[in-house]
Order: sequence, then structure tokens, then C-alpha cells
Amino acid sequence: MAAAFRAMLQRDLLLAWRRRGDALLPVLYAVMVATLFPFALGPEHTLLARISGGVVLVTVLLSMLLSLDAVFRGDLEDGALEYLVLAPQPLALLVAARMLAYWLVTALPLIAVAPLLAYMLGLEGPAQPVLLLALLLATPLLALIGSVLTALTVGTRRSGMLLALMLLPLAVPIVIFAAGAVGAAQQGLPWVAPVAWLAAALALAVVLAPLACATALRIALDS
Amino acid sequence: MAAAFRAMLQRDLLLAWRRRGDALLPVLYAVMVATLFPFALGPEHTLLARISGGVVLVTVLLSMLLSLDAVFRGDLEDGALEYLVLAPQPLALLVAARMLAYWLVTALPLIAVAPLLAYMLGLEGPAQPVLLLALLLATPLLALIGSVLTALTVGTRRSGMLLALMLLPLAVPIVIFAAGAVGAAQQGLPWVAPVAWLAAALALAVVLAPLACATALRIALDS
Amino acid sequence: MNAIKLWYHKLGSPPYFYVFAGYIQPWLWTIAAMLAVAGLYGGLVLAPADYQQGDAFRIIFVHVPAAWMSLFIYGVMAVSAFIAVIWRPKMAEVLAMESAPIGAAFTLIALVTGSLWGRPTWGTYWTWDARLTSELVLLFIYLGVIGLYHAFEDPRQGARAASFLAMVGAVNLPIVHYSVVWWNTLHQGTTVRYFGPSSIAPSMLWPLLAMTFAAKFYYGASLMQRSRVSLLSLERGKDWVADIVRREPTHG
Amino acid sequence: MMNAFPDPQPAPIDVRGLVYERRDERVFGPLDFTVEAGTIALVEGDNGSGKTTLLRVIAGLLRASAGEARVFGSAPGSDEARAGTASLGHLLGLKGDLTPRENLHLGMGLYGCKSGEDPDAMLCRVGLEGFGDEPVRTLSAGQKKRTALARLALLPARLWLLDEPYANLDRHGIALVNHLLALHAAAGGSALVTSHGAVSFHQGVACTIRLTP
Amino acid sequence: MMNAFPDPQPAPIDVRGLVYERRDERVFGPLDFTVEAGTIALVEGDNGSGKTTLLRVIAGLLRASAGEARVFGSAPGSDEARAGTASLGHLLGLKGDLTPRENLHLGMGLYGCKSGEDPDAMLCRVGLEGFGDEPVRTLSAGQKKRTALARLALLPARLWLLDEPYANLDRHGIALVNHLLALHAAAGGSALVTSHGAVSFHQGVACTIRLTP
Amino acid sequence: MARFLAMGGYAVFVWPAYAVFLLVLAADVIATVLRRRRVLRELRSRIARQGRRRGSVSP
Ligand code: HEM
Ligand SMILES: Nc1ncnc2c1ncn2[C@@H]1O[C@H](COP(=O)(O)OP(=O)(O)OP(=O)(O)O)[C@@H](O)[C@H]1O
Ligand SMILES: Nc1ncnc2c1ncn2[C@@H]1O[C@H](COP(=O)(O)OP(=O)(O)OP(=O)(O)O)[C@@H](O)[C@H]1O
Ligand SMILES: [Mg+2]
Ligand SMILES: [Mg+2]
Repeated sequence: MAAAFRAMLQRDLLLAWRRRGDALLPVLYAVMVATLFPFALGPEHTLLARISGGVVLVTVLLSMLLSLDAVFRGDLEDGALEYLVLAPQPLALLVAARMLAYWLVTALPLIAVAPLLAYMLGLEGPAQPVLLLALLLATPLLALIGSVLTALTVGTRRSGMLLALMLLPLAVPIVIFAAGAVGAAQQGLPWVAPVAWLAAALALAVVLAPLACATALRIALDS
Repeated sequence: MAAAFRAMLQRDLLLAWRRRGDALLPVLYAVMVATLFPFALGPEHTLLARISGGVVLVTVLLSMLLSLDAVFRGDLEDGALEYLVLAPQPLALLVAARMLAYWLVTALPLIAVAPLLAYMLGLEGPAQPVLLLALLLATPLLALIGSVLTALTVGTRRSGMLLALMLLPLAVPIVIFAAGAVGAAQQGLPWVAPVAWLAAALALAVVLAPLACATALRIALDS
Repeated sequence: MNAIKLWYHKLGSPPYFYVFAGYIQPWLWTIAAMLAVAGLYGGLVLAPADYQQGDAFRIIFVHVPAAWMSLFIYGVMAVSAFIAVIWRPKMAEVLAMESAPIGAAFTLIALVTGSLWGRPTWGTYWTWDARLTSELVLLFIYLGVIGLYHAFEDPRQGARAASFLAMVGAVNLPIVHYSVVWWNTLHQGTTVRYFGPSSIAPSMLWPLLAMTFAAKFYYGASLMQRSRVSLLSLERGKDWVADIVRREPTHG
Repeated sequence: MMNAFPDPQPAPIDVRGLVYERRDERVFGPLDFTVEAGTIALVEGDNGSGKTTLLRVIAGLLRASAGEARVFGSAPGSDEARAGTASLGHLLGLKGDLTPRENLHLGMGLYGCKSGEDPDAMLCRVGLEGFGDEPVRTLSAGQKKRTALARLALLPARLWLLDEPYANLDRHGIALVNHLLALHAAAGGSALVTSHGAVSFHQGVACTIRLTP
Repeated sequence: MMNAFPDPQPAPIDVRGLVYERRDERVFGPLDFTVEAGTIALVEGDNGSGKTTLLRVIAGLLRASAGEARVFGSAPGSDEARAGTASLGHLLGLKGDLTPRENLHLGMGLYGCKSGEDPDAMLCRVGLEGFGDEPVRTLSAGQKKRTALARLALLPARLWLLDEPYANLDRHGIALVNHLLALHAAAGGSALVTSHGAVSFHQGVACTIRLTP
Repeated sequence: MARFLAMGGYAVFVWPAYAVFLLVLAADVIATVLRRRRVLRELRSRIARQGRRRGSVSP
């Protein structure tokens, strides 16, 4: 079992490495959305600083969303997904490896660049580490929930739009808690409670999401 | 020639009709992005009203972006694109039909819903028609430029990310002019100049983009 | 127990359900219409104007039943979705999937009537308050379920996938209901209680209850009607459907 | 490079010293052959010998590295060449959301239609009666191939470029392809057909181009 | 529905009254057959007769509408069934960005490896020496198929489900498939193979399942 | 009657609310009726087509 997990993780990281240009694209996308905002709103410093935390969070979320529908698309198109479902290993295990690889490849670079974006938009010092913490909890949560929904749409040949439709309602609470923590920190208020909620949700999702995802994949492929 | 244009347009509209659920999705996506912002920023009315024009523009832009990489993807995957390139009709003509269909199907519903979004975010009365005008000019411009770039990325099997990377720099001026017009109208200043610039750019793009797109497709397929 | 089991199995069979639904449907429509007429008369004509809100309060008779139905229908849908995913009976899939559009309709009504009510009372059509937003999210979840269902070629597969989504989305229900408790909102708290005294005048209460039950019966009637159509297209290869099609030549 | 006195009816395909190299590695060697009107030419070769690549060069999708190919006397991919050519590749180019009938109408809108042909009759001829109104997506592999063959047979093109037309077809389907090819040749059309040799067209093959990897 | 006294070695495939319906339309009728260890069974039928569908039901990707299928005595798709089965469908499941060698290693990581087999030797046996380190994306249709065959032959599965293994292969490739099947049967393995009858496996076919549309 | 229609000055809010209530539910019912007709029409042509397909089985 551990061997299968390792083989799967290795495969995904290798594939990502073969397309390492792609891994940079969400980051560039985030940088550019963050750049567009000052243009759209005018370069007014206090206004920008006020909304900076929220804009960075929404930007990171949208960037992840853009690449989320590719989580299983490649494997579906070349038929690899069916071979995974038919493999003698528990599907949830393989799916967990896929999710981990996805987070490592997509979210980590975004998290690395987020402080820079926040600084560009004028986020003040004490809120910076809270933003980082919020991202570290919110991105895996999004990746996990998003993968489950992506798995549901796998059989449908629809664009990422359906995914966005289903994901955003579930993403709303995540954004609320994460932005709440950052906003509280910006105003010098206590920010532990929302972060604790995020952590609890993450712990739950880590256990349940791979199982749910495996179920969703089986449902989606059975046509 | 007119027959081929009509056949192509009819095909695309028919395909869109078969998937009419999909046509609604960009709209829903825009609605939801607009919903996320108040959460990320806190429901402060004056702040939201101040940024509403910019947020709606960026939202519409992002929604179009999300569906843009599907402009030729379907035709590439089932091989139809090669048959179009090999057809005895001028490729630019067929591509123009494709672009028109894309704008009708994707942008029109977005334009229809934009005033509602702007209202939800608190955009005031006189700026509303200017927003509509700006969108009517900016969305076809984006669709035309975006299609050319999409055509260039067609051979690369990359996700929409590469496209976003190339499109955003070109989108920045569009956003600046459109947001400039809306912002000016919001403050009661004259807003005709930026709109005129957008119109001029659109006129140019309508002539050149199909030709550029046809060339880009030929380049992208020759591997 | 045995009677219930028998009933379950009988109703679980599509041809039987089709006949059963066709039989009770007119009753449901009639009761719903009668209750609605009584409720509308009581609410629009008999009930006196509110001393604070004047006649604007009369929106309550459409807003509150619709808002309750939006939650109630989701609950019904989630339960049948659960059954559909675990045991896969066809009827549970049909009921879950046909509930979704009705629920979405009531959610839309609650949103629109609520914001029409909000303008005179709060001075705005829309604010980003927890109750309002979670209701909007509920609409999106309904739309997601409907969209996912139609995204699949095979309706049964689509029904299972969408049922799964409906189960996951059920976490939003308590958020809508308790939002007025958990966050301090503009929206008012619970005023009508099933148990214990309600803080509402009887002249307002009975039309409200009449409208509420009218909405419930409407849901039942519409669900029966929709399920019948859905069964026809789902079971299109079966003989009983062919019989019905042959027997009903006039219906268009 | 053009003849000073071009013949009045240039051959459908005329290839002189054609070479295709991918990253300076030769995919197929210098080839010389002519396909005359009314004849069928076979391209034979093992897996990976460059059959698909050759067809794409002649269609004008890839550019030859050396030598010259002429299609109806013009360069591959030029307007004149495209006007007389129809191809069928590994990918069929059918829209899965449209029905076979709609797909045929689309093809006729883009390429024109051979006079005296009717899409519905053609669907029957390729063995798809009753499937004209199902989405192509739900057809089996062989049924999709038959739809593509129907489209091909409707177009007014004089030159067919067919890449493995037999793949995924059952015995009736193989006979159908051979029948369509024979009719096409009898009407003065010509075709370039790839095959592995296991199944292929036999009657009246004018020339066979063997590729070696 | 299980036997009170299950036999010590349940047959690789045992099918009783199996029916598959799509939207209440029958795709294939009630089927009864058994595939014993060490034998090869053919599924024959014209285009659209349901061969692919049957294989997917037995693999556990689709759920039968009526009747019962048992794979090694368990339900299709169950852990026991999956542990002994390997399939090859219309889509090959190879990652185009990885090389054939990497694809083989991945398959072995997920499915395990037959003892005494070596990926590099296997690549040579299927005729891909020299292509082990090219990305699969750049291989020709037949070369991809050979890579998939190499992966199949490496896995420890006792039951093979092969959908049109001959498509896209040249004559050597067809001989290769037959050779692999013969070896597999000789080692006590069994297989269910679809074919159109134009090309297929002949020596020692234990049973032929004919599907009619 | 005019006073009733004026709704104490809140007519612009009250009547649209009731109208939305009734119209949305009416749309729900009408959509189902139309769908029923469409399904029946499809079923009828399907039955006819199947008769034809069964009549013309290839050798
Ligand atoms: C867009 C705006 C609004 C939305 C989305 C909305 C939503 C809802 C929902 C979902 C419920 C049901 C809650 C539950 O059963 O747990 C509800 C109940 C109710 N709403 Fe609203 N509402 C809105 C505006 C208003 C306004 C403006 C008023 C009056 C000032 C109002 C008065 C009520 C009342 C009295 C109830 C019944 C509370 C109870 O007893 O449970 N609503 N609303
Ligand atoms: N896009 C590509 N990039 C690099 N090499 C390629 C590419 N496409 C094909 N090749 C190589 O070119 C050679 C010829 O390929 P081609 O597809 O023309 O073969 P084929 O004769 O059609 O084979 P098959 O019978 O298997 O379809 C093969 O060795 C293949 O590996
Ligand atoms: N996803 C689907 N939805 C609806 N119908 C389908 C679907 N897939 C296949 N069918 C239909 O089911 C029947 C059997 O298809 P199947 O793919 O099993 O045939 P096959 O025997 O493999 O044919 P071929 O030899 O052409 O590959 C066909 O009539 C086909 O149209
Ligand atoms: Mg080839
Ligand atoms: Mg098949």
C-alpha cells in the first residue's frame, strides 16, 4: 500500500516536473490579478491596504480554482483514470496521493508568493504571518473539497464552470474565516478563533475527502 | 463563402444550445465572484460602492477568461480543427464565425447580468449606462484578442494558465480604459474619451483578429 | 412494520408510483388552492395593518412560507439523496432530483420577496448579512445540484452524482437556520414556534399557517407531477410506458 | 520550380524526392510517386514507419523538409489543393454533441456537396439507419467511423487521403470501405490510403508506396 | 446468491443471465458463459453490438442491470476481482509526458510485478528497443499500443480483459499479441478478448461469445 | 378597492412580492406541463422509429 502511494505521488511529481512551466502559471496569474486591481480601482494607498488581505485571498482561491479542473482531466482523457479505479489498491489511497501532489505543485508556490502580493497591495506587518497561516490552512482545505467536486464532474465533459458553480458556495465559509482572521489581525483584534475553525475543518477533510473523492469517482465513471 | 460562414455560425450556436446549461455558467461564476468580495472585504457599503465598477469589470474579464481556452479546445480534441484548416473556404472566415458565436454565447449573458452585479455591490445610477457601454465595447475586444492568443496556445496542451499569462498584459489597457470611463462617470466627470479609444481598438480588432487568428492556427498545428 | 415495508416496496416500483401519483395529485392541487385562497384572503384583507410597518408586513405571507419551504425541500431532497446514493432505488433518485427545481423556485421567491420587504423596513434591497447570504448560497447549491444532474448523459448516473453533492451541501442548512442566532444580523430572529407561545398576533398567525400548508401541498402536487414526467422518460424502454403513450394520444 | 508548360490536367498527387525530417531525424526517405486520376495508391509500412506523417505532409498540415509535393499541380495546403481534397485521419472530427445527420450537413456547408447525393440515403448506405438522430458521442467506435465515411463520400473532393480507414470496422465495414473506394475510382476520383497490410484494398491498386522505418 | 459450498478455485469469469441496459434499452441480451483458468475466450460481434460494454461490466466499471457476473468468485470491481485482473481498453492509459520505461514502472508500482520479468527486456520483446526514453506522446499509434501491451505482460494478473488488442498494429504486432496470449494461457492465465473477426486469435480458443446488436 | 390596491403606500413592494410568488410557481407548473408534452412526443417518435429499426435488421 505504501508502495502504491509512493508510486502515485512520484508519478504526479514527475509529470509536474516535465511541465514545470505550468506550475509557475498560477503564480503568474495571481501576480497579474493583484496587479490589475490597482488599475481598476486607482492607486489609492489606504483603500488598497484596507482591501489587500481580502484581495490576496480571493486571488489565491481563484488561481487554485483555475487549475482545479485539471486534477483528474488529464487522467480521464488518456484513460489512466479507469486503470487507477481498476487497480488492486484502495482507490482512496491513490486519490490521496494525487491530492497531496496537487497541493504541493499548485498551492505551495502560491503561498510562497502571497506575502509579496500582500506587500505590493500594502498589507501591514502584524497581519502578514496571519495571512500566511490562513493560507496554509485554507489552501489544502480548498484542494481537498475541490478535488471531491472535480471528481463528481469527471464524467461530464463540462468546462471548469460547473466546478466553479459547485465549489464557490462551499468556498464561501473558508474565505469568510480566512479573511476574518486576517481582518482581525489587521485591526489588532484576536484572530485565533477563525483559524482554529479552519484547522478543525482541515483535520476533518483530510480524513473524509479521499474517501468521498473515491466514491465520487466511481459514481462519475459508472455510465 | 457566406454559406460557409452561416454553416459555421449555425454549428456553434447549435452546439451551444445542446449545452445550454454551460452558457449560464460564466454568469453564475461572475455572480459568485461578486458575492465573494463582500465576504473577503466586509460589507461596508461606501467601500463596496467605491470599488464596485472595477470589481464588476475584473469579474466579467475573469469569467470570459475562464471560458476562453475552450474556444478551440473542443475542435482540437476531436480533430475538427484540422478539418477546418483543410476546408476549401478561407480559414479567417470560419474563425470569424467562431468568434462571433463565442461572443454571443458567453459575453452577452454576462453583459445582461452585469448591471445587477453592479447594483448588488452598490454602483450608483448615472454610472450604470456607462458600465454597460464599456462592457459592450470591452468584451468583444477581449474575445477577439483572446481568440488569437488561444489559437497560438492550441498546439501546446497547456491549461488555460498560459493563456491567462499572455492575455492579462493585453487586458490591462482594456481594463484601464473601461474602468476609467466608469470611474469618471461615478464622479460626474466626462467619460467619452476612454470609450472612444475602446471603440477605435475594437474597429481595428474586428478587421485584423480573424486574419491573425487563422495564421496563428496554421502555425500551431504544424508540428 | 410489515405494512410499511410493503408500502415502501410498492411505491418504489415506478409503474405503481406513476398510478399512485396520478391518483393523489388532483387532491393535492385542490387542497393547496383552497388553503392558498383562504390564506391570501386572511392575509391581504382580514389581517389589520401592522402598527410599525403598515401594510408592508403583508409580504410575510409569501416570504416566510417560501423561506421555510426552501429549507424543508432541501431536507427532503437530502434524505432521498442519501437513500439514492446508498441503496440506489430509482424512486429516491427521481424524488431527489425533481425536488431540486421546486426548492430552487422557493429559494428564489424567498430572496426576491425578502429584498422587496427589506427596502421599506431596512432601507435597502440587499446587504451582506449572514441570513441573506446563506440563503443566496442555498440557491447556488440548488443550482449546482440541478446543473450537475443535467451535465451527465445518463440521467441515473447524473442523479447519483447530484445526490452526492446534495448530501455534501446539506451542511448549509443549519447555517441558514441558525445564522440569526450565531451572528448578530439585521434579519429578525425566530418568531413563530411550533412548540410554546409564538410572538405573533393570531390574526396574522392563521393566514401565515394557511399559506405555509398551501406551499407544502403545492410542493407535494408539483413533485408528483414532475416525478410522473421524469418516470416516463427514464423508463422509456419499458412496456408500461409504451402502454401509457399509446393510451394518451391527445396530450400534444 | 513550376513546369514551364504545365500539363492541362495536373495529376492529383505528384511527389518528387519528398523527405520529411523531424528535428533532423529522417522520418521517411526521398519518395517519388504519382497518383493519377481514377487510381488508388496504398501506403504500406510497419508501425512507426511514417504513414500518418506522409499523409499530413500531403494534406499541407506539415511542411516537407526537402523535395517537392504537388497536389493538383499546386503546393499542398494551397487554396487549389484544398478545394479538391478530403481527408480522414486517426481523429474523425465529428462533433459528439451533434447527431450524424447534423454532422453531415455541417460538412456539406463547409466543403460543398457532390451533386445528386442525399445525406439520409448515405447514412443508410453506411449502415446507420436508425442512428441518424442520436448524438455521435453515444455511438460505438465503429459507428463513429461509419459516420465519418458517410461524410467523406458526400463531399465533392476528387482526392481522398485516408489514414487507416479500416481500423475499428467489422467485416461489413471493411467491405463498405472497399466499395466506396471502388465507386470513387470508377467516377474518376483518386485516393491515397494507408494500411498495415493485414486488411486492405486489393482490386485495381495502381501503386503501393512502401515505407520502412 | 452465493454457493453454499464454493468450489476451492472459482473460475476467472462466471456469468449467469447477464443483461446490460442503458436507459432501459437492452445493449446485450442474457449471456451465460464461463472462462476457465488457462483458456482464452473471444467476444465477437459487429460494430455497436456491445463488446466494449460487456468488457466494462466485467471489469466492474459498469453495473449489470440483471443477472450475475463473478470474477474469481467475487463481484466485478471488488477487491478480490481487481487483484487478479488487468485490462486494456480503447484508451490505453499511458501518460504522454512520461517515457515508455517510466510508464511501465508506474504500472508495476500500482499493480505489482510478475516475478522474473524486467521492463527493459519486455520493451525489446514488443519491438520498442530504442524508444524506451522518448516521451510516449511522440510515438505512433502502433508504438503506443505496443507500450500498453508491454505493461500488460508485466503485471501479475491472471485474467486479461482486452478490447480490440489488434487495432492499429501491423502484422508483426498481431503476431506479438497472439504470442503473448499463448504464453499467458500456457502459464495458467485466462483472457477475454474482443475482435471483429477480421483479425483474431485462433489457436486454442476455448469459447466464443457472439453478440448481436 | 383603490385603498386596498394602494396597500398603505407600500403597493410597489407588496404586489410585486405576491406577483413573484405566483409567477415563479406558475412557471414551475407550466415548465412541467411543457416537458410532459415534449417527453410524450419523443416517446411516440421513438416507438415509431424502433418499429422501423426492428423491421430492417441487416443480414
Ligand atoms: C433578501 C432578504 C431576505 C432573505 C434572503 C430572507 C430569508 C429568510 C429565511 C431563509 C427565513 C427562514 C429561516 C428559518 O426558518 O430558519 C426567513 C424567515 C423570516 N423572515 Fe426573512 N429574509 C429576508 C428578508 C426579510 C425581511 C426584510 C423581513 C422583515 C423585516 C423578514 C422577516 C422574516 C420573518 C418574520 C421570518 C420568520 C422567522 C421565523 O419565525 O422563523 N425577512 N427569512
Ligand atoms: N509529434 C511527434 N513528435 C516526434 N516524433 C513523432 C511525432 N509523431 C510521430 N513521431 C515519430 O515519427 C515516426 C512516424 O510516425 P507516424 O505516426 O507517421 O507512424 P505511422 O506509420 O503512422 O505508424 P502507425 O502504423 O503506428 O500509425 C514514429 O517513429 C514516431 O515515433
Ligand atoms: N455512453 C453511451 N451512451 C449511450 N449509448 C452508448 C454509449 N456507449 C455505447 N452506446 C451504444 O451501445 C451500443 C454498444 O456499444 P459498444 O461500444 O459496446 O459497441 P462495440 O461492440 O464495442 O462496437 P465497436 O466494434 O464499434 O467498438 C451501441 O449501439 C452504442 O451506440
Ligand atoms: Mg499512423
Ligand atoms: Mg468497442
